[in-house]
Amino acid sequence: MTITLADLVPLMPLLITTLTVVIAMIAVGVKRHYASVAGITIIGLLFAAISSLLLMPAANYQVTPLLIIDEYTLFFTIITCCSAVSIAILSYQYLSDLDDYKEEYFLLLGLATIGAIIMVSSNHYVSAILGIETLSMSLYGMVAYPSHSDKSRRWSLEAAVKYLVLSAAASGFMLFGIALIYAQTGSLSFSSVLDNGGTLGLGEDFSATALTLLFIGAAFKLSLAPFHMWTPDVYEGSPLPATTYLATIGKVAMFVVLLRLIESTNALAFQSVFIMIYFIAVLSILLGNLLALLQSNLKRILAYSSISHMGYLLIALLAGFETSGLISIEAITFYLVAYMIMSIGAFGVASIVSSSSNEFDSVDDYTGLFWRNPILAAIFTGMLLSLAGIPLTVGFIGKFYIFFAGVESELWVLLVALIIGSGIGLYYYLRVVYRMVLPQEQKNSFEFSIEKNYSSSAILLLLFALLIILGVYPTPLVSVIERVSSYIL
Amino acid sequence: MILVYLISILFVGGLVAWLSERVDPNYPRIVALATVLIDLVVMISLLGVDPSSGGWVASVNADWIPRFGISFYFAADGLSLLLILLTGFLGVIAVGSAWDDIHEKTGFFYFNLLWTLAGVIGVFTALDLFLFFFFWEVMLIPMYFIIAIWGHENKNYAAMKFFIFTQVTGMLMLVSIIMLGYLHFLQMGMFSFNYHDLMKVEASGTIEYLMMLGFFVAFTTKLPSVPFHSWLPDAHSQAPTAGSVILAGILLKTGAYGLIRFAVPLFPESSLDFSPIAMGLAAFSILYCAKVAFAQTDIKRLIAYTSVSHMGFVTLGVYAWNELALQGAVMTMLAHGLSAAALFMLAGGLQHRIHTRNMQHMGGFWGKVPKMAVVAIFFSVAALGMPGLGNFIGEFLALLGAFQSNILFTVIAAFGLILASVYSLWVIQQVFQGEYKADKFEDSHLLDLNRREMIYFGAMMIGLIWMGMYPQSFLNLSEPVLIELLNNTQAVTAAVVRN
Amino acid sequence: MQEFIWLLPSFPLAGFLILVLTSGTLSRITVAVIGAGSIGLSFLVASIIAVQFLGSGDDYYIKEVWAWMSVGGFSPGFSFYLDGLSLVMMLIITGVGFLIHLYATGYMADDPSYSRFFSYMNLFIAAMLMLVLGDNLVLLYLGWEGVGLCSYLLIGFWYTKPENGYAARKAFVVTRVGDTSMAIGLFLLFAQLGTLNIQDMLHVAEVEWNIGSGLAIATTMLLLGGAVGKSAQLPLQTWLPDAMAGPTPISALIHAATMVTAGVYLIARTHVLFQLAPSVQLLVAWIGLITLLMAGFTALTQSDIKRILAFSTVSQIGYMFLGLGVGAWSAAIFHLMTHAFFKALLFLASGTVILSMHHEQSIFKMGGLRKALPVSFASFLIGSLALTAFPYTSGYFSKDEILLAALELDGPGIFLWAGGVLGAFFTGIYTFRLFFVVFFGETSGHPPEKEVGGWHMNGPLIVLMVLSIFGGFISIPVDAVFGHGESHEEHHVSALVHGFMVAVPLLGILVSYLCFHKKVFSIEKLMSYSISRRLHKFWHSGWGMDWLYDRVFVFPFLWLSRINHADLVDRFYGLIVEVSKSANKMVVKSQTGYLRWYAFIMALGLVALLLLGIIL
Amino acid sequence: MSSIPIEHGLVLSAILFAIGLIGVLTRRNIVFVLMSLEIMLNASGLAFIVAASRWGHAEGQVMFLMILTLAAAEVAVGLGLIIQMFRQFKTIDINVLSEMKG
Repeated sequence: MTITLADLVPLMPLLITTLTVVIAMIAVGVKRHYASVAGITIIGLLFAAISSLLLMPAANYQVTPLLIIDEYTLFFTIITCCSAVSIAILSYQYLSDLDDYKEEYFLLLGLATIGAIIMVSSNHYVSAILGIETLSMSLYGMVAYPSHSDKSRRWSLEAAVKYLVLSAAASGFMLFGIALIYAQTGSLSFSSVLDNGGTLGLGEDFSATALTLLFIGAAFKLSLAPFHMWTPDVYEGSPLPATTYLATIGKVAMFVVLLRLIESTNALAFQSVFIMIYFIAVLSILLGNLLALLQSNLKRILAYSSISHMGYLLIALLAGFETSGLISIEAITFYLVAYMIMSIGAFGVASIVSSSSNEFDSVDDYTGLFWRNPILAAIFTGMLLSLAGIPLTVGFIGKFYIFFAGVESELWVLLVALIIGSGIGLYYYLRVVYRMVLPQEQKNSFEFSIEKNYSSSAILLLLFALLIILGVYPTPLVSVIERVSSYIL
Repeated sequence: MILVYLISILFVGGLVAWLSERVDPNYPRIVALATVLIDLVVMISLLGVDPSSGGWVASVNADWIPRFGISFYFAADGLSLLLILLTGFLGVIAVGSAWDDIHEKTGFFYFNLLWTLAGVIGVFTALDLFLFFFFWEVMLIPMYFIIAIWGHENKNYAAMKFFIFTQVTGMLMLVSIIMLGYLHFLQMGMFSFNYHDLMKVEASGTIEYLMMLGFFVAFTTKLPSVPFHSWLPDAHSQAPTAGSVILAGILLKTGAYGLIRFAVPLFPESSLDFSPIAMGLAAFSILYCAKVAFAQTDIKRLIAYTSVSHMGFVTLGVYAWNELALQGAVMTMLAHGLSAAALFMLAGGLQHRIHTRNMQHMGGFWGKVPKMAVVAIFFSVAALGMPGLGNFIGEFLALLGAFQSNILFTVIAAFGLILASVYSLWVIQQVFQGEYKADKFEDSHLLDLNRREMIYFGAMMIGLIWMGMYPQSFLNLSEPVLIELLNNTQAVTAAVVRN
Repeated sequence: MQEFIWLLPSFPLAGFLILVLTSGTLSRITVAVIGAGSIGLSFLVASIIAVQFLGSGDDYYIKEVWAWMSVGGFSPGFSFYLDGLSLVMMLIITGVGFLIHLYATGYMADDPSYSRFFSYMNLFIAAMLMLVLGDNLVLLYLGWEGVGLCSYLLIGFWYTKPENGYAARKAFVVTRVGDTSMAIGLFLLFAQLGTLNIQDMLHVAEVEWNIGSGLAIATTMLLLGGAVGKSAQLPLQTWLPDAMAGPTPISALIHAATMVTAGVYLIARTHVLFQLAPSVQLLVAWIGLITLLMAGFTALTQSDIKRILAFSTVSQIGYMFLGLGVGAWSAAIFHLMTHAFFKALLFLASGTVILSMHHEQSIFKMGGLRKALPVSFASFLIGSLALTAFPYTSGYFSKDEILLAALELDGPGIFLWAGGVLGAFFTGIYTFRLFFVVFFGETSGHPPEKEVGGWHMNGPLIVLMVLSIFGGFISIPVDAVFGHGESHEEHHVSALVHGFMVAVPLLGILVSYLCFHKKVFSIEKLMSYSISRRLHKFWHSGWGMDWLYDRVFVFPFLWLSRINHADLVDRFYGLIVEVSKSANKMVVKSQTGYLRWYAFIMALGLVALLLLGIIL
Repeated sequence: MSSIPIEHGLVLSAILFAIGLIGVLTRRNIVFVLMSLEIMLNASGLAFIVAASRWGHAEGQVMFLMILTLAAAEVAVGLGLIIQMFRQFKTIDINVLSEMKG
């Protein structure tokens, strides 16, 4: 298995990203100049996105056994890079008043993106682990990234330690699972069929156990109950842009890996695995929403809600097994995109008003925002309603997809859980909205003006526009997704 | 295209109203009034259009989300037209009632008002079930804001309750809708949410029954009917007057409309099986809410409960499913739209004047505000079903028709007429008769209705008298539609009856 | 001219609208002219139409003004039906109505809300005319409810007194109970006969139903419910006495002359149905009889001049029901007319008395007024004589016919007759008790210096006096209506019976003369026995009907409302909220913040899932 | 030569893994926690080796090398954090890191 030159072409996005990081690093080495480093990273990522866009038409290359570069991969490469860009822009303004060593942050961000790209393009355990770990490693750094206010410094440290220890343990689970699978099948590619006992009769249970371990690892990264405990603390502790990255790209990339894994190894054929995921889905939906119910810290609310959103996604995942057909994969894909948009948006609003020295992550800080800054409030409201799955927003279409997949496969229990969960969800989303429309009260709250940071506002407006447009007329995205999803099967 | 214009005029008008606030806080209301008036004119112009095949006028059909066969399909028939006109009319009334009532954040208020109206019109004209559901939810958000921002002491709770009730039950309907679409896929080999296509879908008994329940729950929550009614009193007592007008006058009617247009025609068989339960529920909610209404001291809560009680006649009429009863239901929707809106405006007017909704603090206002008293008596008398006024026609026809399909529940429901007189007269007694308790509140602002208010009330009175004295002009509009619906379901129901 | 019949209700309606829209800005004289004038006009039109109709000699005349609605075979028109019966009714309503309006212009002269009063009155006349002229039951129901509304408004006319409001609500709600039963009757009729047009309905019924069929019984029972509600017969009679809270002209117009007789009209109108259900028809007779006796007893014990008259009204309507019950349709209507005359007379006269006594209503505070109030005295004398069926007064003829008809009915007829005669005896007593106590005896308290009046108050009294005396010689043209199924040849009964029937009321008068004028038997002594005191109390309370209804209906309803003030259903949703909140508190505890705890949970999850894997 | 049956190898690695896990759960000293993590990772590494020897592939060995580097990286970052932590809290007891909860 040698890499020919031809193989390099599909790897363009990955290579460009890597190159970007290297250049950025050299740039730092040459001269610390915040803007330029950030600029290099952003432009590089944009190039990566564009290159994958160019590669996209009818792309379907298996580059070495490790990486599959098909339209689906490239689609998510684009999504990843764009999200990374927007997060980078948000971070730029967030970190700008940090006086020392703020450039490296962008290196980490770039590295993390590399990991994400590898993940979305992996159909082999080795590449998967490689990507996951690259992503996590850089995230440790981002989570622990030094910031000014004493409180947040200690908290980011705590968050980092928790994340590191637990995620390392999770990787341990995953690796052990993979090892068992390898022992079973003698191949490390996803497509290796599991249930042939090989010549030695390690039976069904063995494979099931292996998959369980593997899935637990994934479940941790996706913060699915009961492996969700770290989520709120890490979200709360880490700097907002890091949280954003963790919550969006980290999750989405992981879910793509899981999707490929489940689809290519017919893992759900194992009844026990199926039921396990079933349980985890119901548990995540209900627990996530319940935990958020009376929460007053914005980051924690979003953390808990992300738990339930991952639960919603599992519904589609299970549906994909029940009924052959693209709907469920499209549902997952669409929902991931929607989730990306609305989470970045929601976190973005928080980080645009915050800075590394002072974060406004309590719901009270947003009291009366609607009358202080209607546009920002409108954007925030839009994001929250979208998370709640209300029409006019992309979140509703996503919900519709999930519902459709669920109905198609007659997963009634899950649908009931979904409805109850969304019902509870409404309560805490609307609570935040209500705070914003309350009469304004001038307490230690932030001053915000678009003039201060055009770039971030532009990103937010862009996201808002996407939120609404795709919510009202999703057809373009739908058709793209319909096309790329066909590559998964 | 007219229908699209209708909706977009409101959407745009809303935005303009919001922006115009920056110029002058008095502009929004003018913009809003202009917008609704224009809309009303356009609506009336629709009456001139002669219906194409199947009695549908101004139908628009474009692909929206082809992946699911979802299309952007609007059309209006007589029934929709009646309700659109009601919407437009009450839209004007609502703007008027807000005219002096809303002072802060006027721009955003009228934005929400107009967007709610837009959503409602969408609901009344959407013939693609996805589109229908889309608007069904869209109209909630602005309404939520209206209650949550301009509401009274307990607004957060009320708004939240309103939103969650309708949303959660709405999701049940969504599941049913998707079921229908998927069944259509299984049977016809393609996705479609087109009303006419889904009519053709066959479903096995249980599945159909469950889907029907999904619709029923969603609609009876909006209607509302016991046991899904308890959001209404809170919403009404907390909402600003204009909000109550929209809520009672129009939003509740979307539920009734849904029952007539979707719940029964899509699932005729199971609806037939279900009709005794539905009618029983209706009868119960008529009596129960009439009784609870009598027990209230908060005048807005009281009126809210009475509207639940009155909407019971609609449910009764719909599930009797014969022409008389359906016409009755439709007339009740229209007449109650006016009378309830007017009563809420009166209650709001009182609250605006004396800053309390507690009837125990009122009394003997007749001497102080004779005009208001006369208006109040007129509308409460209308509400208790005085012949010659719209409500009578509606309730009488509904009962007359219902009697032919279920005697027992009709008779029970008829007792609602007695209770209606009990609570209506009780309100009059409490507020306008008896001796004047000036000590309970400061009455410096207790002035009689001004000219603007008189115009609005006068318009509504004329409307009610018209409905009561010559209902034919309304019945003619809805008749072909209902006949059509009846014919569509006739075969099935007949078959069921035979077995 | 007949095609202008729609003018009849239009005049009063116009008057109503003018008075409402001007809302008290007009001068009193203008209000008076509009208020009374509108009725005068319609009386004029009515009489012209009457002359023409009688001249034309056809049985009926139908005028459709416009088609009200037409839904799935249900098409009541806004159309008027004129025949002998409605002719009589419309003449009574407009004629007596006009007189009372005229009287009211004087009586209400110094009331602040003068124009409000007349607007209600006009509306009432309009509604009442719709009731009697409507050619279908829906239109009749419209008038039926309309008069109910006006009665409510007028009873509660002096709204500041809560008890007036209570009386008004009571009147409305109690009658509404009857109305509802009637409405259900309408539903049933339509469901069975497919039309609510009275004449068609009767024809179809005659063809389709055979005598005594269950449907006939059911429908007539339901209609009867409506009738007893409006006409204050058992078991719904309790509202009428309280209704006296309204101004006296109201009592005269609505609660004596016209509205309360609507029930009689309804039954007469649909008499064909009742003939198809003989059992129900007999029930009507018994209801009438019992009511008239109970009311008679009660009237004996009352001391409020208007309440006495109210109970006597109830009792007289009882006679009409008796007449209907025994099939003496025209006699009943005849009594309706004469009763309208003399009872209006009595009420108006009592109005004069009350006004002259400065709103004093207790008869025991009066006395010896015959000098001070000559007109009232004369009116009361004549009215009382007519009421007690003194020979050759109007009341004599009508009541006589009813009783004779009852006597001729074989089977229970004799009892009905006897009861009726007994009732006549009590009528004599209580009427003249009132008469003697008020106008004779020594002047108690301060006698009024002068009698209020003037031509517009005394004029109507005089006209009514004349009518009360000679009204009996009017023959009403209802034969065509009741042509069939009524024995109309001369009643041949022995002179003995006849003499007896004449004597009984006179005997009553004599008794009350002895008791209340000559004081031969002292009432005080009679009242000293506890039994008679308790009896007195019982009768005075109207046989405890109010007490009963309070216990059976009112209190339970209030109790229910009280316990369920805050909608029980809502509790359920409140519960859900509580549950989820406590659940949240519980699960949030799991987020301890301790890394090792988190790891532990992870491990636990691992083990659990592995076990799950093993088990499955 | 008689090879060791694969089950034995796997069981051994499983036991190691469990030990590591228990270590993570029980130790309060963060350094020991890191060490336990090492054990877990290496346990899975061992499992790979065993499997690889079963199949006679190189992939397993490669995987093990990758795990080694991975573990090294983890530790590197981890130790960095520990130093930070000691600066902040003057202790390496893991339980002090419990400010965020609820």
